[in-house]
Amino acid sequence: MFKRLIEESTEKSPWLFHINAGSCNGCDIELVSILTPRYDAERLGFKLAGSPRHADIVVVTGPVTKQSLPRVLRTIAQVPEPRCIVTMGSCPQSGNVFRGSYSIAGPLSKYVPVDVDVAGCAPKPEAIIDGLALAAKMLREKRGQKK
Amino acid sequence: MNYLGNILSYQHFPIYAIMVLFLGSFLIAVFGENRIARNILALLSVTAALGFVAALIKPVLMDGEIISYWMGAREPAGGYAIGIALEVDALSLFFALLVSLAVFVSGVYSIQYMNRDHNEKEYYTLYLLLCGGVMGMVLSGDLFNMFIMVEILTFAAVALTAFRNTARGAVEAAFKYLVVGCMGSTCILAGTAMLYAQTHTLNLAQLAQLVPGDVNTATKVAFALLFVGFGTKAFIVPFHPLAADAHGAAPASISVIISGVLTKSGIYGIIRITYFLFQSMGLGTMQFLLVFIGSLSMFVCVTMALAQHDFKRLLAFHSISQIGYVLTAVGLCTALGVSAGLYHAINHTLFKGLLFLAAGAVLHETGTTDLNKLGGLAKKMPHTTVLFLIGAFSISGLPPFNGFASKWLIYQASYQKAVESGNIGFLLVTVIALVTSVLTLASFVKVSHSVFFGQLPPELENVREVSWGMRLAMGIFALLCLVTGLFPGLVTGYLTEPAATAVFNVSQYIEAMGFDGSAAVQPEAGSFQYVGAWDPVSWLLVLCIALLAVTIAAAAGKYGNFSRNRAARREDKYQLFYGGEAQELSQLGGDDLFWGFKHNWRGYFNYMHRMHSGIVNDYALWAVIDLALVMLFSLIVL
Amino acid sequence: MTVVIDALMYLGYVLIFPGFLFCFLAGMLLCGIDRKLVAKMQKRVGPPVLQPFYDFFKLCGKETIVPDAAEGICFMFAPLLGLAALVVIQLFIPVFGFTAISGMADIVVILYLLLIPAVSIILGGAASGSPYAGVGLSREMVTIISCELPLVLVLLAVAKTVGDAMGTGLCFSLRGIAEYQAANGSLICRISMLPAAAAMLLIIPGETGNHPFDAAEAETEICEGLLAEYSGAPLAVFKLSHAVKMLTLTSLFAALFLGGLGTGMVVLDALLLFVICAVLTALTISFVHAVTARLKIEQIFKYYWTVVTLLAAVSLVLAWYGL
Amino acid sequence: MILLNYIASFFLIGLGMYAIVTKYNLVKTVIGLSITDYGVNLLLISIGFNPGGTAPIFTWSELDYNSFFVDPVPQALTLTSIVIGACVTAMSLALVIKLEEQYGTIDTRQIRRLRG
Repeated sequence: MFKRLIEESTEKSPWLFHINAGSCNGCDIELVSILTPRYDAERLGFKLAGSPRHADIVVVTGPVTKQSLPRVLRTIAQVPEPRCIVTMGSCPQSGNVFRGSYSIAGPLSKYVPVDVDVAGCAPKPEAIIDGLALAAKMLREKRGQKK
Repeated sequence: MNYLGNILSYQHFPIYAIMVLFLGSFLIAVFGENRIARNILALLSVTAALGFVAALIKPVLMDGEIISYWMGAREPAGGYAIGIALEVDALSLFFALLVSLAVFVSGVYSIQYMNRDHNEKEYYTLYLLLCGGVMGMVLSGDLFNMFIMVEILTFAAVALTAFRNTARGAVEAAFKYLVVGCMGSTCILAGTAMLYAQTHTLNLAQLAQLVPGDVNTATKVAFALLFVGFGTKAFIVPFHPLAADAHGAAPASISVIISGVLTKSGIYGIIRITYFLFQSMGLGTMQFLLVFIGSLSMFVCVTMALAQHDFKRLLAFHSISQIGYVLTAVGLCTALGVSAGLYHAINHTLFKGLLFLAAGAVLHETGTTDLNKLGGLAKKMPHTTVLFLIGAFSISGLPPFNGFASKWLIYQASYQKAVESGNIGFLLVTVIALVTSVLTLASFVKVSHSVFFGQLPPELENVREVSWGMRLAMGIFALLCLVTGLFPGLVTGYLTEPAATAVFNVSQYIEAMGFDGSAAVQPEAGSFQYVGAWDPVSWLLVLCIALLAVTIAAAAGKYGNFSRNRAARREDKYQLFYGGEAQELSQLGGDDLFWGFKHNWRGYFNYMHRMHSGIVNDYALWAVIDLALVMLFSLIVL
Repeated sequence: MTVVIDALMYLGYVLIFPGFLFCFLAGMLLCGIDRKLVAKMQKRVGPPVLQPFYDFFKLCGKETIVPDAAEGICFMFAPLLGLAALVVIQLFIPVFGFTAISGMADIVVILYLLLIPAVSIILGGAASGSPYAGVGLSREMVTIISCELPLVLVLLAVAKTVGDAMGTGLCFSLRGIAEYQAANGSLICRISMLPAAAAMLLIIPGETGNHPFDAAEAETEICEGLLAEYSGAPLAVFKLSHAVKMLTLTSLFAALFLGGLGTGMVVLDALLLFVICAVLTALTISFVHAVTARLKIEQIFKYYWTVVTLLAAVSLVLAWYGL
Repeated sequence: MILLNYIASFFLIGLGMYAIVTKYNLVKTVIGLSITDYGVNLLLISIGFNPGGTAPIFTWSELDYNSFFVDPVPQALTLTSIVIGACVTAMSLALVIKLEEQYGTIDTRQIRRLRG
């Protein structure tokens, strides 16, 4: 029963940790907007965590510059299992307009397995919530696989 | 056979207890070149002193007998005490017990602690001289004898402060201590002389018979001189900077004696002169004097401690802060108050001894006590850490350790006093005491974070746990901290209540020496009645059940299921989170840890920092001002 | 035989009511109600009331990472100690007339027992070795110092008022306070106790470390401070402790000021206590959370040592002159 | 017992304390300590003095209530006190030498590493 409780809860309480990997701040603002009264992702249990140790879902924005790459990877490594990695906006997925720049190391999927991509520049809040809810479902599956 | 029986009669034990310490000191001075002989002699004499004092518990503390011992059997002639006397009532024995206990544990600790110093022979000579001085002072029944012992202990303490004379500030601290300490001793001698001029006796019991009936200007001045003189020995405000300097420089085993025992001898002296010689504690103004100085010491020293960044200096300020508690409680002049104060005196000896020994252990292994240079020692010195934490919790008054039991009594005593006397000032004392307690906790949180937790600086990578002898000494103190905290009834019943009863039984003290004590003025003692409830054993039982329940639940939920693979621990995953950066050494310094508090009090802290200028003239000036004020006070009210 | 029954009863107190089970359920529900209410006040839908339970169980299922720099035993053990100590405090606080083992401790003891959970979280954070925890520790300790002075004054005022009425001068005993209120009605009906009750209400969010007094756990600023390195089950225990602390402080308020409301039936009393706690939570924690921004640490200190202390001191002076 | 002695000895004690408080030279501080000691010694010795009294050398059998002699106790006390005073001076001078070695000065205003 305890196990089932945990599995149920894993889906219902995903905490986010947000990494800015050289973003233009557009996505960052959109991410915060999902917690506003209008969209209120907290009704699904979403919460912004202060430290990667508390997080379930890592949200990466920005095109992953060469400077930020080791930091991003280190921070992702510090998130305890089970965890999901969500890229938000086009930048971490493809490099967007920064693609081919000398200072870009992305896309992120070259370095770590990305679970959910939320495309857009910047994505709509509805899309973000949808993507995050998908990631929350994957969290449960990941937990199931591990056991 | 009869002769032997006479020698082994407990009547002689007080003088034996003093003698073995002095004898040990002289023997070590003569035969101390050999390391083993020296250690055996030192241990033997401290053990013997402890044994002799412990053997007196039964007759004095439990049966209520007062031992009067005339040196060379010179009994009083013609109604005047000419010979030198020892008089051991429950109060004296109470302090003697503290002395012998602290001396014993510190002696055990010294053996391995001092092994890296040179001149161990001189160390033990002075050490036993210091111990003998304190022991002699608390057992003495003669005012001049007390002065001699005070001088001996001041000398030995000064010499031992300067013992590591290459250490930073050791000689400076010793000189300051010598100057102000000798001013204090001179005050005691002058006071003694003036009392002698009035009464023509030096015997405490006879003085207690004669002085209160004949209060004139001379005796009032004598009171002020004696009070300030013993005040310097107790390091109460305004003499606290000396304690800080001396503790910072002296070896840890000596700090235990200075804070645990020497300051107590000052408190003992103050109790003797206020309650016994002048019998003035019935006066509300006299209570005000003691409580005021006590509360001031309590608060000023705890705030000074918050600003320190040297482990031992910080402990020294806390030492005086706790002495403030003792003095406040004693100054309340109720049975509960005195009993609580004496209880706190025991506890102070135990936990402060433990903390100083822990500081010494850190110094011994790392070579520094600067909070800004230490950190993360918990992984290298786990036992010392646990012992330190016990001491820290005790001094901050966290249940179930002993600091809480006595502080709890002090709050009750002061609040009861406030309600009974209708004086709202005593209420303030309760509040100050409670706030001081939480500030104490704050500063020990700082120490535990800066020294034992946090990150390990790379230069301390090779630190090891201290040797077993030092851990044993700390363990004894830690165990006693727990025992006195868990069984407060035992301590109050067998130790502090008899001593408190003796404090309020002046006529018995006078009559035990063969003088007429019928005229003695005894303040209203009240009863040992508690207004609250505290049952530490049951509490601990409930806590243990709760903890067990949590632990079982946690274990069932695979709580401790984390990677113990050392090789994997170098991975990024097990590094600290630094906002994404690689882990680097970043330890918060001890200086400004409680900035939020200090910022609001910055005026006060800056002022205090300026006042404690470190110039010996300033400290001497404080002493003179203190003397003048107390003299004025006693001329007006006594 | 009676010994066995007694032992079982005590075990029941510890494990069921007012011990673990009650603390767990009531504390978590309070936390959920708080979050829901704050959301409602901000015109949001808000998380379900059972959200804290989900959070707790999710954290239990997560991996626990002990950093290499941390002192493992202290790091793992501190949360358990803090939780156990909190539950024990809850045992001592009388539930109206129901004073299971309240005779063991008085209000001064409660004052000190409240320090133990705080110290355990501080030690746990310090043992993690994180510099964020260092900053958090400093702030947590200053918050404790801030709350201590007004709390002391409030408790002394209560002791004096009850003691006056009982003829003993002062009364520290929690059982005495509960009995007095059961006989003479709640303390809050007295004029002298009104400022004290107000001060106590202001102390509750500070002691629990809730908004706006959560400088110690500012998640956007210092990564939740002391909790920065905690993950998985220990973090769950700390979150639970936080919830239980809300329950403890609100029920302490109920015991000190609203003790006359009891019905005499334990089950009803328990429900009543929960309702009162929920109302108090809504009043002191949720409402204050919704309308204020986080204070800086020196502002917290200043606020508590001026406004709240003044309120409590007024109460003490009034109590002193027998109003 | 003459009042003048009290005045003189307290003057000496005050003088010594004045020196300790106002003089910034370590040696002068030590001298101040000594002067304070002498003041107390004077106080002690004058307490025991009886004008016209004989030396206090008796055996028990000779002692009766009519014998008029100088009080011997303060003299013993004074001797002890003088010895202690000498010790204080010796020890403090030794410390002054050490301080001079370590700090290169005997000005108290510069010997203040321990403060705050």
